[in-house]
Amino acid sequence: MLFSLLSIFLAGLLAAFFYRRYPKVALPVLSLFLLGIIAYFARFTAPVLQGEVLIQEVPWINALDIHFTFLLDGLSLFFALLITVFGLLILLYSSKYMEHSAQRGRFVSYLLLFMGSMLGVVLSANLISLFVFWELTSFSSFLLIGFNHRQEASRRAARQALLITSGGGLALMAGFIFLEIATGSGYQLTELLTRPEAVADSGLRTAAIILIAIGAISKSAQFPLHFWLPNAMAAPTPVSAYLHAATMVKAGVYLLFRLNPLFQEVALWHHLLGITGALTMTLGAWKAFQEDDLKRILAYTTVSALGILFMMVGLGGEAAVNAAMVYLMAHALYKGALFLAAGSIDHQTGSRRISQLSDLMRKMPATAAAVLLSAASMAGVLPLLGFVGKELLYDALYHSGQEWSMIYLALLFMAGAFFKAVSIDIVYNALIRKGNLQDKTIREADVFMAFPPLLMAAVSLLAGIAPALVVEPLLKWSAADIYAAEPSMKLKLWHGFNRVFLLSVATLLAGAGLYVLRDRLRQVSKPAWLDADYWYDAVVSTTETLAKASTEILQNGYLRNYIATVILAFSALLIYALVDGGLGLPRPPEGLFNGLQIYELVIFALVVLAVVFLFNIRSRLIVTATFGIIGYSIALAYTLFSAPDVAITQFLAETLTLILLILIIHRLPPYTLRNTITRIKYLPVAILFGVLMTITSWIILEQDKDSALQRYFLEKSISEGKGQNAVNVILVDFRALDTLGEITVLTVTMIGIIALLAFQTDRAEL
Amino acid sequence: MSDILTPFILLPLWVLLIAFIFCILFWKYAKVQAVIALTSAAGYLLSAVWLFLAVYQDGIQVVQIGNWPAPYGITLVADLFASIMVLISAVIAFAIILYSLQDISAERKRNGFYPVLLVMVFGVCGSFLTGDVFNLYVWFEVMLVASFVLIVLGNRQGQLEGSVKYVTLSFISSGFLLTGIAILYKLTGTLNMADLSEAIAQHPDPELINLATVFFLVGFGIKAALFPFFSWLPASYPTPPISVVGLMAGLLTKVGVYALMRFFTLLFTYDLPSTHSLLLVLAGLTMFFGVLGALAQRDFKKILSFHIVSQIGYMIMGLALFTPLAIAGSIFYIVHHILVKTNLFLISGIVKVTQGHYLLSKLGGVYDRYPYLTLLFAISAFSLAGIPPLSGFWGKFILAKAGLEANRYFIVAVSLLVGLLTLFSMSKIWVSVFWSSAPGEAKGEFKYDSRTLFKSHYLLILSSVFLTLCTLVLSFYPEALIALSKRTAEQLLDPQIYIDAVLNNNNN
Amino acid sequence: MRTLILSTILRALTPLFISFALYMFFRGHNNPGGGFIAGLIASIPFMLHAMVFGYKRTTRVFRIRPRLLAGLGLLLALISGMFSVLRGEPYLSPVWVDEKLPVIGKVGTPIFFDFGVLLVVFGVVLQITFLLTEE
Amino acid sequence: MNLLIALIVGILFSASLFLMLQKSFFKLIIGVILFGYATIFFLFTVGGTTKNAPPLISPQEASVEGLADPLPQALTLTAIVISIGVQLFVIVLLKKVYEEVGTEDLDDLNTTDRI
Repeated sequence: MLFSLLSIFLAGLLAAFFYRRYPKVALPVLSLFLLGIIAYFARFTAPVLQGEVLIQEVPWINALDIHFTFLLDGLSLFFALLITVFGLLILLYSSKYMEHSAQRGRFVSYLLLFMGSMLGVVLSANLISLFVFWELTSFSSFLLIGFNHRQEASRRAARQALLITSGGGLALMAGFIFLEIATGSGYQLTELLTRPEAVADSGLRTAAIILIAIGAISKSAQFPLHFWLPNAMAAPTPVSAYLHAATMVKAGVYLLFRLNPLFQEVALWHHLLGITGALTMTLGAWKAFQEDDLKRILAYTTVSALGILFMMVGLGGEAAVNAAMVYLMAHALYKGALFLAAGSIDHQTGSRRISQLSDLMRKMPATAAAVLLSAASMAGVLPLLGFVGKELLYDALYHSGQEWSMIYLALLFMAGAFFKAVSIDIVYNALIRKGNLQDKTIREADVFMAFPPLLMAAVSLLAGIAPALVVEPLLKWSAADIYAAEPSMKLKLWHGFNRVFLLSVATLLAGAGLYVLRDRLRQVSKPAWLDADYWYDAVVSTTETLAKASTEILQNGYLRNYIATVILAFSALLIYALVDGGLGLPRPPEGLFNGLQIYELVIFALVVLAVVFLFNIRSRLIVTATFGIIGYSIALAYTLFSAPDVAITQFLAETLTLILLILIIHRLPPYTLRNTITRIKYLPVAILFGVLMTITSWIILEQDKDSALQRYFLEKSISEGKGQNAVNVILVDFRALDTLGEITVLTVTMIGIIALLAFQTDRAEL
Repeated sequence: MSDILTPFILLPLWVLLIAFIFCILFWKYAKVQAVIALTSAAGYLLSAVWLFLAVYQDGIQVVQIGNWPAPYGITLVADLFASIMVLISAVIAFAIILYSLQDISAERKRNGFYPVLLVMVFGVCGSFLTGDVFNLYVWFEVMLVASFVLIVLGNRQGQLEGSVKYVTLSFISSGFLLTGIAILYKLTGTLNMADLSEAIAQHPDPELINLATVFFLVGFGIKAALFPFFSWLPASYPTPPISVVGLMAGLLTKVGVYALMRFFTLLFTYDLPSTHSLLLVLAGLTMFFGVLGALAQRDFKKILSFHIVSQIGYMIMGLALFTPLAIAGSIFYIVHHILVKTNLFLISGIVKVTQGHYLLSKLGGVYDRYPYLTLLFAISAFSLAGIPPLSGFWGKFILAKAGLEANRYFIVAVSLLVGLLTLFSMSKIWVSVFWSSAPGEAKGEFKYDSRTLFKSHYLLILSSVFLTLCTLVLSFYPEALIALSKRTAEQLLDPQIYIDAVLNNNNN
Repeated sequence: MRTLILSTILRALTPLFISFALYMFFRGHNNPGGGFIAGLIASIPFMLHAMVFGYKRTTRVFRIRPRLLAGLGLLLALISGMFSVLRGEPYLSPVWVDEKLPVIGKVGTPIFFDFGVLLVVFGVVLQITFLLTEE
Repeated sequence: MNLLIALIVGILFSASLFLMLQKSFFKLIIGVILFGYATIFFLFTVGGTTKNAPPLISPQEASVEGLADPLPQALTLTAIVISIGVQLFVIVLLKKVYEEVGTEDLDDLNTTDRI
């Protein structure tokens, strides 16, 4: 299985280079290749239908227990076939649809990247490899939504989708990590799913459920993160059909299905998903009803359908899962077909607004037939698969006996009515009505574009008529993997005249009613804040404002603020260390003046005087001189404290600095009078810092020192270092490496000064 | 034993210093200097590989400089962590020198660009290898003074202004370090890190050690650009040419991080709850405010500069969590970050070559015109943002796992949020520089097409490709580095190994 | 006139300062002094010269480029540590000649190392002064 | 005694910081240099304030008791030389900044931080 994935990625890479240059060869080769992949997976149907589960393990990152573990059971096989078959159809379709795009090579490449990633998601049995593929689907979706990257709307939609789905992905990752921590399963799904009790005992279950649900919600466009999906319609239509109707958005649902055995006993799981799904379903249906743009209608109905699937997982139980599985299949078929047909219509007529379309039944009969059948399936009309699905949904809700099921049922009824109204709208206005397209010459789409939707619609019909033959065998096993029990699905087209059927009929009538009232209902005014996009923009702009504000405070350009920040933060830490450590001042200063000599007081007085002088002078020369006094006083102190070498060095260094200062001082402009307030504004900071440093150094100086090193150096100086001046011996021998670094610094300084002074300033635009 | 080992540790340092000296001796001959620089970079890389292999196979390598036994002389120590850092610095130095051959103006090359670049790497390498706190200060200064020079080299107004801030804050940081060293010496009577580790562990008054800890935390914090000490970085990094920024972005702050990791695993572990909680808070604030800064910017280089700050937070987060996995995560993150961040700067330089700007609003159209450049950027940018399976994801993943295992939920939440904001910021660059059309496109302001760009600037692209390949290896085969990081983390968390290697090495 | 006097004084002072610097250097191992101090002292007469007469005249007198001196000094310091490596000891281990020389005292690699320091300081200070007086 | 030294250290730090927090680049530099002095002086004093006993060993006397600790002195020397390097550099930087930008007012030197 790994091999099949890798070959798809490789094909994607090659397509980027060769597809555009050799389309005549590339398309057939690619199609054959995908057929091969389909055949490869189809081969597994026989064992899987026996209830077998195939597992392949490929080690990857042993250090983290992350491997490519692939698992093929009913559920993954169903999705794998869905992905590959749709992928092939989409590829054929887009070979015509994107015929004139300059970047069709990239397009095909991204499409294959997506296909590989999506296959990876549904085949992975290791949570992290699943996550990797999961994020890759988001990323390839980003590239595909932004495919028409010269349009602002595409760029915005792409970025929005990426942020929402990746943000959800991060939550998902955390959830996965919790699951691993709870079970110690090394992220292996096969092991994890067998240990719901470990998850329950760990106390991490609630967090894991919420985090995983956020991931699934963002990916499957559930309220309140649903808005990226309608915006993603900026993508080329084949992409919408493939990613945003049939496969990628179902990844969230797939994940719920996959993890259902782990959580199916937990109330939170049911309520969270059920309520989210029900809300999304209702909202999506209502929004779909408002739209005129064919693609946006389809996008909102997709949101709504995904809501139904979430709701059914939330409802729980075998019947609900069976119904969800059938409905998922039905939805993929009709929605894929509708999208592709919408793309063809757009391609041929130049519009996809229903109000501007008409007469398509006559102009584009094949496409129109696909639309008709698929819309019927969406509306749940006999004898299509959509009808079978809807019946099962009603049935499951009606008989479930769960506390929320009647509310769900009522909402589903409403949503269903909207679906029907929308279907009527599409079929009547776009296909049948005689309108402004009547006199235009519009041709049927190319066979590559007309065939895929027609095929999907045909399957909808076929599967509706004989569900037990066409879809039940595989779906049964898929559903069984979700509730982790023996398969219990039995599909029939006709269940007889019972209450559920009556409900279906009632929905149809209600839908027709809604259609009639359509214009009036659409006029209901909608405040801006009801629009989720409004909130997205608000969050984005708030973040940017916040970023700007915080940066203007932190990075305000004033060096003295930076210095003050550093010093204040440092002072806070130091005060904390002093107080927390209970470090008071050392013993009362009675012995303060012990051994004090007049020289020391003189030095002290000199420093203090010089400092006082520094604080209030206007002339640079005097500042320099005062600074010199301080430097020489310190040199004096070194002499006093038995450090002749240091004293001489300090003396010479000070002199050198002074000479240099004086050399350049006369080039500077005179001081201008400064505002006293800015001058002394920071005085408290300076004093605080001084006080703290005084206390710290006093405390430290009062400590005793271990003198092992001192003795070693003094003793070995002559015998090993061959010198009587221990300081010099340390410098050139014991710690010569320091000195080597020191002279390197001096040399670099020299180069720096050469660079500063000799360089002809580079005035070119940086 | 030590006589055989000597060259292992010193070879990288020698190579760089000798190259530096010869560049000075051949001052007038920029071409000769370029040859010296490239040769020495290759030599440095080879010797770093050799050192790493030696450490990997035979354990910690130690050399007592001047044959004075520890703790009296200066000890150079190469443990796994140090040798990994030396190796990665060599990789970066090599790529940068390759890049600089075509990036740096002739005037800069004539005024000491190569020797200063080499000596900066020399300082960086020395900082990694030293086992003595005062010696560390000296290496830091070598590195810093060299970086001062690199920042001003060119004398543009921005460079001069940025360098004022950089120099001042760096000097303050060095002052704090020196004070901290003085305190440690007074309290323990030693400067050798291994010896200090033992002395601190046995010290009767940890409250006093706390004082030193504060000085080191702030001193290294400034160098590593932690919150709230990072202001110098965005002020100065965007000003010099790309080769310089790339090198600094990759290496300099990481030396601060390295020092923090060394000190807070080897020395200051006497009071984990307070010191490392403090680090954790700082880590969170650093990543958050760093990324906010990036969001506020509109200039390619400034955005990338703020991201450095933000990413430092992740590295410190691993240190602060202080579990083997977390430290391993930090190490992985450092390596990943150095590669990716340097590469992003290099790519921004190539983009600048095509259109002459760094301002996002004046850039565009790269996606259509330079597909290969786009690919290079995509790999690095989305790696930084943590899109799996690119290397940044593994770093973030390991840290998140470590954080959740340690029940530090809040910091993990912050780190994930910051990851999302990073993606936001990277996608902003992507959208405006790569996807949207360039304002000047219609006027034919592109100087090159994909082919002529490569022909005239092949070294820029090759060095970026080199780093990208490294990133890809890390992304698809992270196993090697993760396992190595884990081993390194175990070594770091058991200071006794280090202490034994240094102090018991005297006799043989 | 003034310059003549100054130049005469400087000419007389230069050897004096250099001998004093060498004195400080060689006594450095046993008494206060050493490479850094000696290097600074040695550079004083040339600094003065450059400050009084300007860059052009000084460089006419002082032929060798100071930055070369600095480079050579660094090289000397670097190499002085390598003798021990040849003998199988760690880098920078001192190697001493057994006999004592008159005036200078014991000779060993640390003395060369210190002389390297002297050269670096001398070269660096002169280079900076020359540059500053160039304009 | 120690208090006196501590006071000198503290006063030096205070003064240096005060100068650094002014608008003038020149004062900033003096402040930076003083900051270095304060640090180095503190580094020196941790070796103890022994009087009249420089670490010069006479070959005749075996005892080294009472001599000052040579190590902080050596470290101080290294630190002084290093900071001299940085000092020289910043002083020349001041000159160059004034030549290029025409001001030494730090408030006019913040274009690089503008968004």
